[in-house]
Amino acid sequence: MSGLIDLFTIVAVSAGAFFFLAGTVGLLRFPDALTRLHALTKADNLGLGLVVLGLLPHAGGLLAALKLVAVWLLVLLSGATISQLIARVARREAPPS
Amino acid sequence: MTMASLFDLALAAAVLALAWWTISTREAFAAVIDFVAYGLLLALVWVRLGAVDVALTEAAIGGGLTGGLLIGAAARLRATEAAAAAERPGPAVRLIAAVGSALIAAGLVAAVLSLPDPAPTLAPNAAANLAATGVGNPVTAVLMAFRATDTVLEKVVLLLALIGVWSLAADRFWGGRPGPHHQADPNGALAFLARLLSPLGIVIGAYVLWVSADEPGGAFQGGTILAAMWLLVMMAGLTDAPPLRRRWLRLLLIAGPAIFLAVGAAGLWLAGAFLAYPVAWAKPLILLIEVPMMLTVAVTLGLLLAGPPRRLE
Amino acid sequence: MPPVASSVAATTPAGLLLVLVVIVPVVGVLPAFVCGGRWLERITALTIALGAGVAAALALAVLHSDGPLVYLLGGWPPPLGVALRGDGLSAVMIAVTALVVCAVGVFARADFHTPAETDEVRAPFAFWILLLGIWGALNAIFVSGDLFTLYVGLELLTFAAVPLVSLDGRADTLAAALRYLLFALVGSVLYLIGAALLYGAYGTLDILLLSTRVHAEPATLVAAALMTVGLLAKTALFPLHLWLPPAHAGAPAAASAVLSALVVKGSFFIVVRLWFDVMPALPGDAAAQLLAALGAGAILFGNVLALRQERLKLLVAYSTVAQIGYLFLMFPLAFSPAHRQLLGGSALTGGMLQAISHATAKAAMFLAAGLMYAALGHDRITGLAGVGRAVPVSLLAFALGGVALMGVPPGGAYVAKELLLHAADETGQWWWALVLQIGGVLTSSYLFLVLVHALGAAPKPIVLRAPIPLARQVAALALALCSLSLGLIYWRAPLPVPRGIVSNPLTASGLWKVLWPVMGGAVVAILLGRWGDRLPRLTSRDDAVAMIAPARRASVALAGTLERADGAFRQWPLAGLSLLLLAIMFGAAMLAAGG
Amino acid sequence: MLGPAHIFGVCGAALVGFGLYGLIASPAPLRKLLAFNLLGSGAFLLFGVAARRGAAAGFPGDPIPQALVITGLVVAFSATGLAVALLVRQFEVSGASTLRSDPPPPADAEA
Repeated sequence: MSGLIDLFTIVAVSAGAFFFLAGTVGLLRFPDALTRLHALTKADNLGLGLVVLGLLPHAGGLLAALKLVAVWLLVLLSGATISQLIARVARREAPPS
Repeated sequence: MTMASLFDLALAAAVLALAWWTISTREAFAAVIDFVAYGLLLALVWVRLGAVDVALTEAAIGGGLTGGLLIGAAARLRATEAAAAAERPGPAVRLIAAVGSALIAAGLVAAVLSLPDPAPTLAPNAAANLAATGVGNPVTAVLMAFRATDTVLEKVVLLLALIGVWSLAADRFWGGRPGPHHQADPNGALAFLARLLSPLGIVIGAYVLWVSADEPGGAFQGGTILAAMWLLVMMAGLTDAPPLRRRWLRLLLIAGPAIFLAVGAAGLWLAGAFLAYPVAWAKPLILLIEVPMMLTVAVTLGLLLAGPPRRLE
Repeated sequence: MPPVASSVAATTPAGLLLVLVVIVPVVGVLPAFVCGGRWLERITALTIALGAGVAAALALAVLHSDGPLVYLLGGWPPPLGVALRGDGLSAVMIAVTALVVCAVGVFARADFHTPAETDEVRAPFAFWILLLGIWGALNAIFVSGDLFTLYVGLELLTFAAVPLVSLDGRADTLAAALRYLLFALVGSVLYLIGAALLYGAYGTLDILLLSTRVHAEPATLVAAALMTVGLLAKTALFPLHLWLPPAHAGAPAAASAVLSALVVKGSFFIVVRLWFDVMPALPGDAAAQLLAALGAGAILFGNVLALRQERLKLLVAYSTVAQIGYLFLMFPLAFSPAHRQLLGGSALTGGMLQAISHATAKAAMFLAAGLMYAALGHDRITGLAGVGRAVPVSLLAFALGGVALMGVPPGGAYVAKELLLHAADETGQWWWALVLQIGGVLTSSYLFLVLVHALGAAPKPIVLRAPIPLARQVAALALALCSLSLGLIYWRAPLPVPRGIVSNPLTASGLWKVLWPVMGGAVVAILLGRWGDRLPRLTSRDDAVAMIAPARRASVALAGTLERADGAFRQWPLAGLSLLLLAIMFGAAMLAAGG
Repeated sequence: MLGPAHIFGVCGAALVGFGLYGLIASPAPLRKLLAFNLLGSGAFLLFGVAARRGAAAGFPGDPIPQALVITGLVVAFSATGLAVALLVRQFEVSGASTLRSDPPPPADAEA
């Protein structure tokens, strides 16, 4: 049983790490601010979600698990807001043609 | 070499790389962003050093508030960067500076590696006296009991730094409100975030203080979170910074050190020494000090970021 | 009660005074901050009176106690807790600080008051609170028995002092404040690094415990070198003085007096604690000689640059650069080759006496310079003619302050000089005696220059810019008289002055000792000073002027070289390099002594 | 045995070196302030190393130096706040941000 849980953790955290990697590559390679934001937020939200999911079985208690989920939700919330704000500034400075 | 050592080495390398970028990047704004990332990685270093209380403080201060302060400054001073580049010292000065700094760093490395083994430590001493303070977190015990003197003085340092910042105001704005008035869209994303996050942040701040008796946390870390929430609400335009002449504001700004000193003085009668607590009452008294201290820290930090008064209404 | 098991120390009777002397100014800050406005001024006045009383009580208690006073804060004995300790050095510094704060408090009431039609004004609000902050910080430094508490006190001192520099909000004073802050911050981090190493090596930061544990090993020596250099940067010892002249000259007069007289003494005091109390056997002779060599450089540069200034306040500021140099001459003189360590004998007494004499005299000079500025609307030295008639008491205060610094009996500086000369003689270090004598000549030279200008007849009658209340002039005069009478006090326990060292100034040789620096100073002033159009009138005969002209040209050229060198040292990159170099040199010197 | 105390001790010493270099080589005051913060964190890491080496009595580190670092961080933040306010004010008043030492201002009050 614990072997299966460990396998689940490894798979989920690795998948999360892959999304982080993909998001970072997108941040570096995409041409303008909006597409970079797209790459970053999508990949990070999903990546962090998978990492948190993978860690949940190891949280050692309901309260700790809830804290982990809360971390993910908070990052989702602030990430969404910040990318909105950045996108607005990006559009103001270089309006889409 | 173990996995842990490999991780530590990679972490140290990343910290040093970010530190070097912070110094060598051409643009000040980029350097500040590097510094924020550096602060967050440093928090990880503190976890690896077994100092979770410090890690919380570093993340809140080094990555958070200092970053916010410096980003604002970099944005305002952008116009001066070309002139600054012209003042760059010549290669000879830079070379000597590099050699000198490297020598001093080498001396430090030698000193650190020569520290005695086993290391001298006060941990057993602190553990033996922990019960008398009523708290379980040794760092809180040091800050609030064993070395309470430093903590009181540090709060006075914060207050004087704030007065120093205020003293830079133009005379006509004295007593007025700090910073610009943020006119934000009440239905915009930032206002949404502020409405949703600030109640949550206040709960988290109070939680960080509450658990500090036995787990990592503390009045300062909690106060930093509260300050961040206050700044967010102000930036979202949901509330304005208060005029600095307000009596309640000034009372809040001194509440922490005042109550700390009052309890300290009471210790003269109750426990036979200034800043001493009677054992039975130690924990409630420490909490009595920490709650106003958190509020004072929150308001002081928020106002330090807001800057000197610059408008009357 | 927490267990008090350690035999290190226990709270002594009257130890509570140590707490009060720190807490009273700090407690005064809090209601003053909340109430603001005119209430702030009342609360500050009350706090100053109260604090002065506590300081006097503390000085008396130390005088009448056998050993140092001790207070264990929170009842926790070191190394876990923090102890306050008050010895003779602390008591003397605390008493003089209280004296200067009182005089500045009287002086500043006219400059920093809230006008009737307003509730609260920026400058008075900041000034009074920062003054109390500086006071509390200094007292904390003077009684702290723990290296980290000293660090917090040092930072408190810096944060209270820096805003005073830029109180008028002009661009140049803001730049001066920024330079001051950044350089001081570097200094305190270097100090902090040393504290970290000492904790890592010995597991305590308590001064008394460290003194029994330290021995020469890499961590300790690196720590000592970095801490020393960091503190020197905060003390503005040449060549790390880049921030001092603009900061001290640009601040309002009352603030300049506090900054120059007291604030630089805070970090100096910690150097003394470090070298004499924490690790007297570690630095060794070479490092002590290096420290005094920097002091000699400060005396040469500071005095010559003072003589070359156009503005009176800058002259006084450069005089501080020179006087800081004097404070460091005592270190090699206190080194005993037989014991291979620093011993607190007559050299230490002389050095500390010099520190307190300078504190009172320099405060008097800055206050008097401020009054002359207020009276004339400028402080150009060549435009001072007639000021002696317009504000005679201020000029008298300035002159007596200068005379006290020169080392004229019965001034404290005179006794200090005698003690240091005696120590130089005893240890066979004639070169530091020479520096002391040259310093005396140079000090009298700029006083001579200012007095000749100020006592000259004005081309047209001076119209006072503002009435100068007598109370303000008397505050300055009182400080100058204090400095001048410090030598009369029979120094008992706090600063033991051995009998028989101080010679009777009323004999022929005693008079000669006073007279020759004055005459030498006059010659130097004639050769080096800025005279405007006044030099020809100084000597009535044309051929005399013609005779000294070549000598004057040569010496002015020499002074020009020093001025250019000073200008270079005061640029940030060179000052930074000096800092690194000094840290390395001190490290090497200590390593050589320890190895 | 290569423990975290060794690795981060060397790291802290290197940070001190970086900070000192940056303080001299960067001309802009804001960059000097950043360098000061690097320097400060290097100093704090040395305390952290002392704390880690002193792990005993069931604590992961000696709590005394850890508490000292927290106090130090607060002081360093206060310093940064004051310095930023000075920087911004200097820019507002003079339009420049520099530490160059210029000749002293004219002596006349009316100038």
